[in-house]
Amino acid sequence: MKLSIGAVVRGGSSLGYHTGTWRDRRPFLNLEKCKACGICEEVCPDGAVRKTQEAYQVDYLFCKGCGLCAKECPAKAIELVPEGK
Amino acid sequence: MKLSIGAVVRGGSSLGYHTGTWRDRRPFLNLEKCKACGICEEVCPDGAVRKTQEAYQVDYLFCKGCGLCAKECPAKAIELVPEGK
Amino acid sequence: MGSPEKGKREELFVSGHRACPGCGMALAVRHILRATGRQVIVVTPTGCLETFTSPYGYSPWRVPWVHHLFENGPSVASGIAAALRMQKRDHIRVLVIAGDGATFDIGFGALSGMLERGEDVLYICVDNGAYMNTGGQRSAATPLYASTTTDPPGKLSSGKVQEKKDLPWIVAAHKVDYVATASVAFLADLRGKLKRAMEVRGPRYIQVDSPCPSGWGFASDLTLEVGRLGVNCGLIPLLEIRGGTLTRVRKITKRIPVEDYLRVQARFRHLFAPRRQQAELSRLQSLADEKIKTYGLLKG
Amino acid sequence: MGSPEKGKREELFVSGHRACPGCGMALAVRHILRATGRQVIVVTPTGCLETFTSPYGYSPWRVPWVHHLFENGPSVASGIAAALRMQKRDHIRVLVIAGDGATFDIGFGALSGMLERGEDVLYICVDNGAYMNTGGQRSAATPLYASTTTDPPGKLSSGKVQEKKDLPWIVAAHKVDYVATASVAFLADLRGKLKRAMEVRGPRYIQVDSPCPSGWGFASDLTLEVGRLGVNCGLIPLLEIRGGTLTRVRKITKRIPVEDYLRVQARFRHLFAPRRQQAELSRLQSLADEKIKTYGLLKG
Amino acid sequence: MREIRIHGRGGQGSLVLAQLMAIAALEDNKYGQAFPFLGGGGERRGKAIMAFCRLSEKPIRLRSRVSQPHYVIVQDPTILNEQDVLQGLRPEGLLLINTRKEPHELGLPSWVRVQTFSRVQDSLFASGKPLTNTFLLGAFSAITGELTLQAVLRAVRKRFPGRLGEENTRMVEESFSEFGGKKP
Amino acid sequence: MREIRIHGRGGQGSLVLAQLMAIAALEDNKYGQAFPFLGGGGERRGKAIMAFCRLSEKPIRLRSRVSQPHYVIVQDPTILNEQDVLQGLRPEGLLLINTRKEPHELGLPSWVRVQTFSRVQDSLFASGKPLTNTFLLGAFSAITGELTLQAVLRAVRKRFPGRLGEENTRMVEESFSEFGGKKP
Amino acid sequence: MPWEEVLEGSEAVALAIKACRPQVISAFPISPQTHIVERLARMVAEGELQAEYVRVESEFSAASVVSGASLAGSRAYTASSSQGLLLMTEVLYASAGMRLPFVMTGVNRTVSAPISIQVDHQDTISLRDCGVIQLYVESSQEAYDAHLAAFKVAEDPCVLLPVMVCMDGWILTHSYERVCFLSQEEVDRFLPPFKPPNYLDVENPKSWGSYAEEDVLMEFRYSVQKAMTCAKRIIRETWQEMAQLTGRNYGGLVEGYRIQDAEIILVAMGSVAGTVKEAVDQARESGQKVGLARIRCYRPFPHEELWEMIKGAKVVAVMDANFSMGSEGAIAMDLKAKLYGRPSAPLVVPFVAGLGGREVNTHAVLEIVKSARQCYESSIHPLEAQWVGLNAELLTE
Amino acid sequence: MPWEEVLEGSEAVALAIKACRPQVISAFPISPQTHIVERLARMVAEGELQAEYVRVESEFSAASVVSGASLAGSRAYTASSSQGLLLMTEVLYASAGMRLPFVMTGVNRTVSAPISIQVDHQDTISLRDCGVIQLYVESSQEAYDAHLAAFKVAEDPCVLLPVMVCMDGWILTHSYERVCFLSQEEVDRFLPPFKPPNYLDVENPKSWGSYAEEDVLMEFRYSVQKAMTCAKRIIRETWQEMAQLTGRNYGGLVEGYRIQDAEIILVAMGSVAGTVKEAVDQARESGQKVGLARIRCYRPFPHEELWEMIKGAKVVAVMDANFSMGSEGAIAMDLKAKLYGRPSAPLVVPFVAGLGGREVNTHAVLEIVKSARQCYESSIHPLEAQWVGLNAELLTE
Ligand SMILES: Cc1ncc(C[n+]2csc(CCOP(=O)(O)OP(=O)(O)O)c2C)c(N)n1
Ligand SMILES: Cc1ncc(C[n+]2csc(CCOP(=O)(O)OP(=O)(O)O)c2C)c(N)n1
Ligand code: SF4
Ligand code: SF4
Ligand code: SF4
Ligand code: SF4
Ligand code: SF4
Ligand code: SF4
Ligand SMILES: [Mg+2]
Ligand SMILES: [Mg+2]
Repeated sequence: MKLSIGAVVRGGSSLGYHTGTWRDRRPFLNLEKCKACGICEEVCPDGAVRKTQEAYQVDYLFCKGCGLCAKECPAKAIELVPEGK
Repeated sequence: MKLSIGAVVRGGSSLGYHTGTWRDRRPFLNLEKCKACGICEEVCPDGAVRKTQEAYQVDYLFCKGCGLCAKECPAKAIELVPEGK
Repeated sequence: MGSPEKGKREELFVSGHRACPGCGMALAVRHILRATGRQVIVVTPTGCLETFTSPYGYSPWRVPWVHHLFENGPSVASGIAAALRMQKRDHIRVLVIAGDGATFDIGFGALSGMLERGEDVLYICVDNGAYMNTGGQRSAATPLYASTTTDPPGKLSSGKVQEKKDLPWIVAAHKVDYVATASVAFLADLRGKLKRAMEVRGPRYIQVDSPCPSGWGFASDLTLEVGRLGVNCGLIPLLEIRGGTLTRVRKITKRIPVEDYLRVQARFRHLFAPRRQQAELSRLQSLADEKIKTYGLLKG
Repeated sequence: MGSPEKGKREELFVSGHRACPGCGMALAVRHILRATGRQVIVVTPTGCLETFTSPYGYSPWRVPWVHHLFENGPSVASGIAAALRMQKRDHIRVLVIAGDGATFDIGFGALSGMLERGEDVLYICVDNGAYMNTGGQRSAATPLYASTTTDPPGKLSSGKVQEKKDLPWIVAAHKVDYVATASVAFLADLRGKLKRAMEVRGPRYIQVDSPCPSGWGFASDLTLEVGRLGVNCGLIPLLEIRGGTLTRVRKITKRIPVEDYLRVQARFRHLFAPRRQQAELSRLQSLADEKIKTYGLLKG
Repeated sequence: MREIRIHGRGGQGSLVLAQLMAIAALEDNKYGQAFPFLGGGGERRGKAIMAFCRLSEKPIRLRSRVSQPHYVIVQDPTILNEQDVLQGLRPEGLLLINTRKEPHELGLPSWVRVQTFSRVQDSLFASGKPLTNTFLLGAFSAITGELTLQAVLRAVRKRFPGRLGEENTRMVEESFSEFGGKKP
Repeated sequence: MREIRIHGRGGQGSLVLAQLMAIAALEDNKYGQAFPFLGGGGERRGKAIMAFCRLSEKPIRLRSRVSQPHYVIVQDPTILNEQDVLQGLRPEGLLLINTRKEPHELGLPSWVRVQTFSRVQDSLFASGKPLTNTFLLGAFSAITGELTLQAVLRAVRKRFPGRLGEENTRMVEESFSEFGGKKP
Repeated sequence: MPWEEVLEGSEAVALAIKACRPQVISAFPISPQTHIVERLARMVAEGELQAEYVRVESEFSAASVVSGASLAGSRAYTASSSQGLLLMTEVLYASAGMRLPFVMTGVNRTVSAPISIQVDHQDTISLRDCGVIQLYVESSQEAYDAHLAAFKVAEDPCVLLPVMVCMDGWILTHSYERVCFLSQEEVDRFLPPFKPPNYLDVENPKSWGSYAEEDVLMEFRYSVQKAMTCAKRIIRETWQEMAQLTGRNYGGLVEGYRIQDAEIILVAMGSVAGTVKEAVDQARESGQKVGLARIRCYRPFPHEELWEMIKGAKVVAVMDANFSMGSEGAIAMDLKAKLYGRPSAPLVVPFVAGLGGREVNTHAVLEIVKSARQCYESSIHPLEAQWVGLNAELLTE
Repeated sequence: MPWEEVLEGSEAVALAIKACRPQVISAFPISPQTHIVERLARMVAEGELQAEYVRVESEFSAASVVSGASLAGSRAYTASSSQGLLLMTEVLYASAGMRLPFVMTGVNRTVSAPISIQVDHQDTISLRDCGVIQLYVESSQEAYDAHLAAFKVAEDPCVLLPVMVCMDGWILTHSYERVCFLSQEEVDRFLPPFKPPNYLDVENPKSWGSYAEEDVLMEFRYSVQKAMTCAKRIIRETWQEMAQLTGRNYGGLVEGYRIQDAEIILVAMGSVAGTVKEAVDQARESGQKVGLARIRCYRPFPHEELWEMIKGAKVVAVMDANFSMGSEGAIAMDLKAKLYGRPSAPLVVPFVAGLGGREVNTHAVLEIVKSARQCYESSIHPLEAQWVGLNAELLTE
């Protein structure tokens, strides 16, 4: 691919870089417990919790497994499990 | 004369540079009127008023003729006269 | 463009950036752009934020974004603001989002110039209290006694010697209309301050406490908790200063001793081990007490 | 070395320098060194003072003196102070004597760093309100509406747009122990402040209003008179600020309207001719009124 | 000269492992060189990275990256999906992977000599303690014979003085004997 | 090409005088060049300084200082004690000195052609008004014929628009006729 | 309507800038750049020039402001000199790498220490690596013309680099001389509004200032060098267009003066070239075959044109108003490096002339010619540069 | 007692500095310099090193602090890299002119834009004019030795200039390898306390930082060049003394490796030389007469020693890890300029190698050798440098 002039880059192109591989713990969002308060979406530094039509979901393409969503979830609906090695 | 290393200069050497030539007015200190208050010495930016044993004196080697001494003298003892051209 | 709070919220700072897991700064930026909306141009000096968002080919910024150098964010922003005025595009607003090193230290000359000229720029410092991008060296924003790699504790040292440079008040002394401090741990408060700042023209300054798991030494899920402890112990007061006077403070909900805040962070470990450094701990506590008193941070 | 005020007074800043006739700054420096005595090292950034005292081969400084660059006076001074400590020579004190451009603008980043680090340096700004060395361009210290060569009056301009940067208070906000303003027109007051400053260790700041016949446009014998008018109209308050609080003011002996001060200076001529600019004059008067009120400059 | 490439993730101490090997080399009276691969900007925790090590009887002058390693060590098996860990591996070389899986479960080409470990650390990010790395180091010493146990133990003690060193030397010894190393 | 050197003091407008000559040259359809001598650092009021001017029928390319002037103009007689104003003055050249003294009173070598002025401004530092210089300019025009009166008047008006220009053009005319210049 | 006037070189530059309609100007004062930026400030104050004038607190910020303005898609201008240019160093490297086509005046002045406001080329020469195009001018007229050309070159899609017009402080900035001006309409036709390929646009958000890894970084550097190479053509074309417009033809990247049959060729740049031309004429009158190759564009370095001019000469005397401590003058270095290995390349004799304002008059130039001739005639190949006019009495052992 | 250890290059430097007993250290962090200054900070915090450590707000101030400290008569040290070195530019010019003998480490890293922390020599090369002596090292061992030597050279009465030890970022600063250390006593004997000819002394007040006019300025510049010339001798002697002390002999200003009968000589500096030596050995094994001339001191430029080494070669291949935009690499320029006109000087083929961290391995070096040989054999004299490893696919038209 040709380089751009002056290394200018299209905004939002980081969606092509998947940080999910960095993760060593995987947050599981238990929809049964979830109260849809949206806090997990708020507090994720990576914007890896998305609100879909149905529910809040973790986007594992990007989630780095920091655990903030789990820690801050008032319903304790998110559980972190080690990534299988 | 050889240059110094790094252009270092002896402190106080400006006494070799006589700014009196810049003057176009010459302050005359009238000792009869002078009350020896020392203000002229205080206010001279060029340190060109000196207190000698006897009295205050203008050092014409350096005096630039600014007129501050005359202006500030409470006894109006200093008069400025144009330098003869 | 409606209020970004309502309706479909469009993310202006997207996934795929390379911040450490649990980075407070990354979270702050997401919310900053939520509050400002898309009619902004962002300048970011060199630092963590720049590094984790600038790898060639991969930008998470969905607003125009510029990184130029470490020390010139305010000046680049001034140039952009000047151009926008001449182009009659000054409904578009200019933000600087910068680290504390860029803000308190190397870029402070430029920032002071920008403030003095009265540029229409909102300057936001995402403050993690050290040069984290280069491995956690001391900045003028490093808190008293914190350990950094250039001011480490040792036989002759208990960490940083100086108190944190009081930048909000220094900025306020520049007669800046809007100055505020905020914390990533209080996101609604942060967004509110941004909104109010956006209503003002001229230079404005917001300093956002941004806990950094990697640099401060705490687990990556504790970012908000550490932020809250900082605020609740009084060391991180959340203020609004308008026209040089304190106009609003966020009251402490549940006061805690500073030790509760310090103990969870590796950068203060030397105050507790190998032996407890009581003098230092007391001084930090009185610093907090003083802030609580001066700013009236307690309820009632 | 006894008090330099008593006994044979030795001149530490001698004749033969090349200041313009009637230069307020040159006079200030004579008295600064009288007050400090000879156990000092002076750093001067580029500017009038440097230019008129540095021609190769001719130095009026009878204390060790260094000029390095325009923007790094505080840092060079910090290096000297550090060396003196290591050499156990720190009974010798370090001064910076710098112009307002070096202080308010290009060197302010370095100054702020020096203050923040708490260096044992007395920083003295000899303030003539513009870059006089290069022909009188605007500085952040230029007063509101003054004419400078880079901010000249014209169809769209009444001179400088911004108020003078309030540096004493900005410095004070750095938690500096001793901050003062002084004027060449009040030499005893100036020397007194220097003496008190020398009694303190750590960073200190004194800003000396230094009327400049060439740059402000008045006759060379009016330097002190113009200085007095500035103080007496309220625009140049003489303050002492310790630990961030105002501790002392020099009361105005005979209050005058600002116009009396402005009218004698060419840099304000455009406020009177070709037509009187009433709005600008009123704003300047209220600026003075405000200062008089805030600082309690009037007697009784 | 022996060349080693280590694959790991930011925070897993790949470089520390390489450094320990280089230090141990001196103890064996050899020359060692250890250096990072600059994946630059954003070596954040979790990002896949590399480190290199050279061991030699003679002073080491080469400064280029290790491109034809005799040994490849993979600290984190998830990296197999991200990086081509086999790149340049010599035919006679050895791949050491920190995984509980059996070599044949890894879907590697048949020419590759692989060693996996029956015992793996749970989280590689465990609180700054390099235990996993010292585990690997002991195993490396035992399996390859490139470094003596004694040298490795000394290196660990030098790099980690105090209690941390003790824990780690114990770990080295354990893994060394687990992988059939014989004490001299 | 004619070369002129002007000696004066900081604040006396030596450069302005040179500039006026260069501007006038264009009005005479010639080429003019005026530039300061850099005595640098500390061109304070009162310090002795120099300015240069060249007048030519052809474009002027030379950029060096005037070292062999056809004319030397001394704005301030006290400078005679400080600078060698005769340096390089051509034998056929002319020295114009702003002094009330007679040429023979100045103690100059006999080969020098000197012109002094019976009427001299009292203070050369008089409030930024270039009257002394325009006086000298008129005299120069009249005495040397290098620049026409018309050109000089136009130059003065260009450089000083408004009332200042009027005063100065009057001064030029006065001195021009005083020194025998004939209006064309 | 074109017009002619005698005025200060600085004013000529200010009028050129005004005619180019920059939207943003930012500068920090330093002698001898001040008259340019003061004149521009007056134009803005009087409403004669519609531009934002940002009065920054340092040169670092001045260069940064114009970078920001350029990023936002506006035409931008700054000027500096000496210490100010050194202080801009980091910004200029970055701006060139970001391909920001602003224009600046580099008013030549020596650099500290010792401090001095005297003219030489040390300041701009110190920036010769950074990717900023450098044009050097001989007269106020050429300074005027070069600033118009500079924007056109900078903004060319194949260039997109900052351009610095280097002009000698005092000698040009503070001289009054005749200058012909173009009408605004002519300038507008010559220089249409700036159309940046990318700019800070909220509708099409992009990111600037990327971090680059070793997999692409060298190629980014190479692309700057490619732009430099392309700039040679663009600069040549621009001056041709200018010549058609004005009737003033200075030549291309290098001006040859009495070069055709010259045996001794002087190489110089900046205002000293005028004096050199006078000296060349004098030498010619005395029967010596002397010529001048005046470098008008130093970066990119026009070695092809220089070679064409000097290949027939017997000896080339290079006059450097700069010096790389521990090595030699920059022009001599560039020139010899580029001639190296050319078959039958002439002898090159390096001189340091005009350093720190040391006067260079026709006499000095003729001495240089003489010394160069002697080298040639006695087959001496001096390894060290000769410092012209050095006062040995001042030197310590 | 001398001892040996495997440790990071940065730590070796920190230990060298400690052994030199600087009184003032000031630095601003930047990758990859950080480990050096962090290690020093730790030594100070632990009381192992008695020095003032001034934690400044910028590199401009770091260089200024050490200037001030040096003026006050103390031994002073700073370190920086890349952007930080660019930001120091103005201070370094002034400090050299003021003849302040502090020592600094220039940790080599490329410069923005694009920003990158990758290694190349652009940063220190950009400072090649300013009067700071530049030493380049190949290994951590040499880095250790060079810092000891640096103070000795800087403080020599005939030199009195800042000295910068340039070492490749990451490749040296972050490599662990074997380093031999001298005992403190040995170092103290080698490097006695600093005795400045002048310092800020209230009993004998002097003034520094004069303003110089055109009547003396050129002579002040010349005296810096004279100090540079003298430094060549001092540097040679210092390394000889060091060799006697340590048994490690790297040669003088240039190290020759298998140079005697070499037909193809590579010229390089910095850590890449190690790789080049390996490649030279490989080439020799295959019967090619290849050698390396490694520049250890780039300013002053050791053209005499280089000439002695390469004069017998058929072709010289210069490897520049830097590029002067619009011209070529700095080493090639210096070298060709200084060889220019020497009778029967060898063909010089310029290469750009290792820019922006682009890998240079033995394979790449052998390609350079091959290409240089081809140039020689086909009598091709390339005017433009070849960029080694350039990825053409990334380039735009
Ligand atoms: C002139 C210059 N000096 C030093 C650096 C190296 N550097 C890059 S980012 C950084 C620290 C950034 O600290 P801060 O602004 O607090 O941002 P953070 O990384 O902590 O978010 C440093 C020292 C640089 N890029 N440029
Ligand atoms: C980096 C740099 N920029 C600009 C200058 C030019 N310069 C020298 S002194 C000066 C102004 C000084 O102003 P101030 O500090 O107020 O001192 P003053 O001359 O008014 O006393 C300027 C702009 C310089 N020397 N260095
Ligand atoms: S924070 Fe917990 S309860 Fe709230 S939306 Fe997320 S998972 Fe559901
Ligand atoms: S674990 Fe962290 S990165 Fe993953 S979704 Fe939760 S908050 Fe986001
Ligand atoms: S000021 Fe007047 S009265 Fe006082 S000493 Fe001077 S001359 Fe005498
Ligand atoms: S006239 Fe001015 S310079 Fe002369 S003595 Fe009086 S005050 Fe001093
Ligand atoms: S170091 Fe801290 S601030 Fe920087 S990316 Fe990591 S967590 Fe965020
Ligand atoms: S310009 Fe003003 S401050 Fe400068 S020397 Fe002259 S009078 Fe003094
Ligand atoms: Mg930070
Ligand atoms: Mg000033």
